Amino acid sequence: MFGKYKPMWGEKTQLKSSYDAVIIGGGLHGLATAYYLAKDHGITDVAIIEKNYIGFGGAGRNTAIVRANQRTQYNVPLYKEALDLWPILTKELDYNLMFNNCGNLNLMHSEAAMKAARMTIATAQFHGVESHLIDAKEAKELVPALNISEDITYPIHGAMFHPPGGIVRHDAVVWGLARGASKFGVEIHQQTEATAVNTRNGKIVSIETNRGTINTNKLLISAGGYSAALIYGMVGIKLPISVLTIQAMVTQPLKPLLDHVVSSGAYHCYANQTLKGEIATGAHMDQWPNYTTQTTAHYIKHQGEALSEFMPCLRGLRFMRIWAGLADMTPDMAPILDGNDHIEGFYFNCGWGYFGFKSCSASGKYMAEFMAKGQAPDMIKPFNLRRYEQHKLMGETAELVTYTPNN
Amino acid sequence: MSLTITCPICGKRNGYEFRFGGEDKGPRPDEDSLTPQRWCEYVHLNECVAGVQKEWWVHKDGCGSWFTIHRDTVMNVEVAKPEADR
Amino acid sequence: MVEIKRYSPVAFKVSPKRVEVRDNWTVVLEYDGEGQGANYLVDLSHITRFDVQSSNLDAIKPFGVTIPQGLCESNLQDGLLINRMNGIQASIFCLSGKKPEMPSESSYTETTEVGMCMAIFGKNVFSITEKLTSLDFMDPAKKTPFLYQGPMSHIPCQIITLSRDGEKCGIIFTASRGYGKDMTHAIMDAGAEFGVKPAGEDKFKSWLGSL
Amino acid sequence: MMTRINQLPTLRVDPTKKVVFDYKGKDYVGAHGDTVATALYYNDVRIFGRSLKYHRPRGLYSLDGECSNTCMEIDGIPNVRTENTLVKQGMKVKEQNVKGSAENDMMGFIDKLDFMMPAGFYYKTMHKPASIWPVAMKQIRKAAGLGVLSPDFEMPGKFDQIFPSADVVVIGGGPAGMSAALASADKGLRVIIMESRPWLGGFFDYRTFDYRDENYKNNKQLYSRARELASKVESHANIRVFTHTSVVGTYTNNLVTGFQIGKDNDKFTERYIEIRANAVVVATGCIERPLIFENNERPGVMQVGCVHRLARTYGILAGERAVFSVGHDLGLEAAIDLFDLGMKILCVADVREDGQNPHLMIELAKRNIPYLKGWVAAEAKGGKRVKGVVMTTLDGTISRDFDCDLIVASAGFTPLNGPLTLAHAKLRYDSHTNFFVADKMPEKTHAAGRMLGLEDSLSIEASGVIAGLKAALDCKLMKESYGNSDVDALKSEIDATVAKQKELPGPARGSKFVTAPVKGRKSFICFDEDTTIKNIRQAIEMGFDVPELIKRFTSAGTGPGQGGIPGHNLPLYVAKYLAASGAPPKPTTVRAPLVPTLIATYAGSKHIMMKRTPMDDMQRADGGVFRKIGVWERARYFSDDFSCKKEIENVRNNVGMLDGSTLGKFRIHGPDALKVLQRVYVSDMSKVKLGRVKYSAMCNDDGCVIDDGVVIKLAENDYYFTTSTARAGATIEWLRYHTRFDGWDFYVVNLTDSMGVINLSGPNARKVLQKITSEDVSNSAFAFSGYKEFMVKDTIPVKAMRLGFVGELSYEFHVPSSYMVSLWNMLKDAGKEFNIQNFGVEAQNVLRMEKCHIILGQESEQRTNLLDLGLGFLWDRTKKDAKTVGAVALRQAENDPTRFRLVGFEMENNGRAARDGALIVDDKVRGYVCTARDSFTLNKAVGMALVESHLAKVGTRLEIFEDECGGERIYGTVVPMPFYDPDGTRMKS
Repeated sequence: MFGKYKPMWGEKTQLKSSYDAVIIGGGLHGLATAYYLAKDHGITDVAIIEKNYIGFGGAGRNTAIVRANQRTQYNVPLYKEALDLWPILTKELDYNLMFNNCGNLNLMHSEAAMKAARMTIATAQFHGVESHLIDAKEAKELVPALNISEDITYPIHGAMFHPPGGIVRHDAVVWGLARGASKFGVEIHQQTEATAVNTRNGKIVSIETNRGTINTNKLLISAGGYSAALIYGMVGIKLPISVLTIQAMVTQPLKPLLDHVVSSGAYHCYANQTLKGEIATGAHMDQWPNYTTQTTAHYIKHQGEALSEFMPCLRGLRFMRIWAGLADMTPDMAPILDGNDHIEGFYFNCGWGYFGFKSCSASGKYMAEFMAKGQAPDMIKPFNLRRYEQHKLMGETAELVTYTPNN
Repeated sequence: MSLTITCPICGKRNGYEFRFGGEDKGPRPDEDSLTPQRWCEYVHLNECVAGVQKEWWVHKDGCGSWFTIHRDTVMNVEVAKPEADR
Repeated sequence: MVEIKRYSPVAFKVSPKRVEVRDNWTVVLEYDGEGQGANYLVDLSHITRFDVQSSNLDAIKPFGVTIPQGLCESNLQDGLLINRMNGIQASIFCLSGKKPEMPSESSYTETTEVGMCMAIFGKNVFSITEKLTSLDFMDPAKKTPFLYQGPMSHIPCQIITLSRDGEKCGIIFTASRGYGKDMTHAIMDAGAEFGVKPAGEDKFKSWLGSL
Repeated sequence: MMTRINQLPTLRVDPTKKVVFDYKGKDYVGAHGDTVATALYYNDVRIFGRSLKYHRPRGLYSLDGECSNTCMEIDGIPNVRTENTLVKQGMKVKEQNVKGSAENDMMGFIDKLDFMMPAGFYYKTMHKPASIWPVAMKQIRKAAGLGVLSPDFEMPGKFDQIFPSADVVVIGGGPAGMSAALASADKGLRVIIMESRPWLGGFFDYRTFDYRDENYKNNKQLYSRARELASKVESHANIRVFTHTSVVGTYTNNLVTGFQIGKDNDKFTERYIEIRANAVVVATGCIERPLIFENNERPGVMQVGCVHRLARTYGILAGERAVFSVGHDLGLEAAIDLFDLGMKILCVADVREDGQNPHLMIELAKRNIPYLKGWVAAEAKGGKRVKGVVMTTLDGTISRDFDCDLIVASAGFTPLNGPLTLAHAKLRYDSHTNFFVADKMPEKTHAAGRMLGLEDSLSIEASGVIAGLKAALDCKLMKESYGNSDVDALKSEIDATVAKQKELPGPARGSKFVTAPVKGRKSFICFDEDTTIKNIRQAIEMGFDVPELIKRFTSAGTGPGQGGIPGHNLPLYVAKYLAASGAPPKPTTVRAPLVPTLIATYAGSKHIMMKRTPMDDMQRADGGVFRKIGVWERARYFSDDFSCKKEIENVRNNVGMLDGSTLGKFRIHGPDALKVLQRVYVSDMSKVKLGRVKYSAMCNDDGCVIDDGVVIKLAENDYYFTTSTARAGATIEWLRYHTRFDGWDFYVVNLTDSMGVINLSGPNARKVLQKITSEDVSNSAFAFSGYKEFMVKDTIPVKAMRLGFVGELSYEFHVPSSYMVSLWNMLKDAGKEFNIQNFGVEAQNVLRMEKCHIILGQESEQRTNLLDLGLGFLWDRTKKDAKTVGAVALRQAENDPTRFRLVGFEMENNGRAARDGALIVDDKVRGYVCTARDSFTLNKAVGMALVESHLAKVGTRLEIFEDECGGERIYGTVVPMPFYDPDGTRMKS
């Protein structure tokens, strides 16, 4: 009933010496951009250059949460579109992305946080995104595992409830987009490493890889956590990015317990139950730059401490596996989508921090339009790099920065 | 991963006693004729080295001193100062 | 009329047996049921402490006692405990319980009220501390008395190890005053299995005298 | 119930001590020392659970908890590994993931539907039409998962934590680990040894095979050698032993974590252990590599160690008629030993062509046990448990059927490399041992024992000694305090031991990877996830050609067994299938925790650590409603009326007292103190006058305000300053950070906790103050912005400031914390006639908002700069040389018309106040409401908002969009600030 088992994203092919467009990074944003370049703009002569295998980086290391309740008006519409795209992509790609729109519950632990949530909710509602402020009792009705007593470090005052959010099977997105792009003729070259970018008269002309030179006039670097180092190393553009290691873990599988995604900024902790029954839960990040995907004893213990307080029933559960990925953080917690400015034909898409998964579909769509037309679509114009020298940080985080601006 | 950092006062300690203070970018630039680009570079832009870099740390849970170390960002371990830097 | 009293940030759930009023502090000399040979926790928050800072620290001899040269080394002499915190700074604990005159030089700041201060001593002290901190008190590279500036129960502390010798094992530590209640609780909880008991200043003095 | 062989010297159970426990509502009896699994097996339980996907019956297999099949619910805790949990009196044990019972599971039919569920089938189904997915998803969720946890479950037991230090940590308490521990400890080092079983001994512990010491004298059996070593280790003064302790994580810089399960006398149920060592020895040994054949996980199929230990350690013969299909000498040894214990061995099949220990071959022959060289099990027969087995030659040409109730199957060994790989050893495939071995070891880490492929007992011990000595050398080279004198002696001792070990047998040759000649539809490579070799083939054909990706696509190795079953076979199978590529097997990634670890255990005994002000108890007694704000507990309200009407009115009309102790307070002195202040404060701090209070702000490099407070000059280059509560902990760091290149000579002391702060505010404040001091506090002697130091009752030293945050006549007293209660009581006493009352943080919030005084974080956010807030008057732009933090950005941004501005507004038509966080909009978002309240004082609704500058003009109408407004807007008008007492008469008189 399933037919023959054939390769999902094409047979392995030779690398050609020239493509209309080259994308460095076979992660979600690269794959999505390639998919939309081909589907929406008819640019199908595209090579994706992936050093490892597709989905190796953040694409396979996130906790698969999707939502559109960002803080500012530039971000909300972008994330809303990304959220709306999951069912559409499932259909288009004919691949079950297993979108579970169970809703997200973002816990608030003080009066001040409730006020901050109110602003975020108002912004969401203003842009047509469903989101509500609920009190602690209502939160407990949605998630009976919550401890709403006073005697924990951060008592729960209420929550921001965002019903349209949820979880998507992250690996499925990688494989589905790869299959979808490959059907249009996009080539995916795994185990292929880009080593240099060549420009002439301020224009992109070619890139070097460990498998030879590729000529192209359009280059996108969207290599997740590795973007900033690649862009500075190969193109010489320094970015306001700190690459941090972020960790997540799962428990043993359990019959249904959590019906919503639960997150808490104060506890630096978010949790949801996967379709397999595991509680997947993510932690805070080490606040110093790293390219390691090693985990730490510190965070898994921290996670135990945090969950023990605000969802104490989980004390009876066991952690099974912890892993780490990279998050390229910007000072204002908003991404950098830019191109065709510093160098003609050179585009970059990075700085998503830990929002890279939930945004990939919309980001791919608009970056594809950007690359096809050479002009940034209005939707992503505000995300340019120059905002930092113009003192126009995006305001996705309200927190007053401490010490140096980059932590 | 379990970073340890050698504090010049307290010796080798658990990395979580410290707070990261940025890539070493040298002293504050002079303010005369400082362009927005140069200012932005000093304040916001990073080299994001995948390898050994010199960086600032403060021993927040300990003696409170600021100092630089060299650290390999790929393995997340403190390394000896490179020769050129001694 | 309101009576003028000074209060320690530390309170035990045991009733004092003997007290003494000193400089408006009600100092507990002995608690009920102290007994002998247990692990003891003594509140020393009332003892006078100073911070001294100078770029020429070696030229300063607080109350005639030398500041140790080595970083994080301590010196215990005539009831005065002096701890070298870094190149320019030392902390001074007047363990004798008497309040010395504040030196007139501006390099001194009285810090008595900055922190809670406690001593823990007895043979299981380091079994208690290993539940609260990863600091290595038995590090053979250190000679007692020595100073640790580091976290205990997640709170930055100054911890001075005075002895690592059997029954005499003991430390003195300070942490921010505001943590008095929770820190006391953390130590009593960690020490419960070793029968840690609150004790008065007399118990502390006899321990100090035995060192 | 079975009969137990209870006379064996190797027993770890005490059959005379009965343990009664409850299994599915009935009482069962085990022996002290039994695990739950062995106790159940002893009670004839054979089917322990049903598999995740196909609901196949599953039973005992490895006895070390490497698969989820034997997980059960114990005392309400789901997914407990019964093989690793000691049975206790009164325990309540239940099976999981069954409909009906494990024995008769109504979902068992799914096993026949496997053809519908090839690798990754979820992705290709259930989304057409889209409406089917939500329904399907519900069913998937119900079907998935193993145990059940109730949302109100309360975890019983006491959990604890320790962070011991050690020079050397030895992971694994077998012969190699014990030898290593003794070797290091004898050199004077502090050693910790961690062993997952409840006793030391490792794989010597249950074996009666001959042990000969290095002189080939003193013949004894392996188990007694193990006990001899164990008693030496346990009595060694330098060794600390943690048994029943699983290592769950190893990290760079020799950090090792694990957890210990409490014994009867321990004060903890489980405790988390985190050890920072100077060197690590890993001697974790091997587990068995499963043999892959049809129905290779049927109850009645067991590994060699499982059957052998059931007999020797627990006195239980696993079956009556056994067939062995093995690939190593331990299998032969077990067959002989079990034969001697009374088991009928129908045949022993061995996949190896040669390399067998001749001594064992003779013993097999002596017992007339049929030996089939080059044969392997092809298929287990029997529905719910083994009833027979089909044996074939490796090429499948000849086969024979056997009737049996036990198949002892073991393809080979696989080293427990987890502690090495977690600490970043790189693995390499070694074709001699057929192991993944460490290519590059982590720093100061040494491996020993069977994981190196060693099988000879003396060689294993010698490898332990070498590792222990090397670890000792690491420590001695690291720390001078150990004395470098004996380093050379130690080095030569290591060389000598290495030379001696070379004379002993080296790593044994491992058996090749073989699979029975079958299609593999029910040949399981991963038991937890029901992944068959057929699924793996499907995945490879679809383009998933790396084991790590296959793992993701098929889920193999992602279950609670942590990859123990498929970890070795999966890479071997993939490499075999892709043999044409010539690539060596690639291991999948091992992740912490190495065994599933309770969240309660990780949490340990974490204490909530909050700061309390000196007034804490008194304010609680006064009815304070407390909130945790940052690191502090603070009184936010003093009644259930959260509008704080009474508190506010009392301050406006009489006098109130607020506990402001949480403010940051610092002394800065030294020759360069002023330079430092000039660097971090935006104002010209050289203008701070003695006896006056200077209000100023600190910015970050973006010009955004991060702190505000007051500065008081005590003497030349000697200042006392305050910071906001939130910034107190970071202030010294901030000062030092921004001066780190300057080499300035200055000294800072954090006095935050040393001073209690009482804010006395209201028109009657002076009258109250006058009653407790003889100091002249008249408006002329102590004017607004003045500073005074005086003694109260000749005893309490007070630093007093005239401030006006709440907009009234107001004093702030900074007093030594220990005296604060006394001073508070004196003020309270003195204020009685004026009806003095407490007021809390929220009342203060409203009072200051009426006065348009800002609170950082409320009227500002990350991107709000000094000028946006209208605080530009604080900034002295002439002091360029000071390189004031933030000045550059302020200069560059000061003429930018697109920035936000802070404005005051009142609601139109006497409407209610907009809620904090409401948006200012037109067709776009143009700003937001920072703080707005219905003001009792002004009798109207007022607030402050950050808006785009074109909306900042007085008189501008603000369109306000609130959450849940359903499209209805409310409106406000920009009005001049402040709203209350604009001339400041009340504050200043």
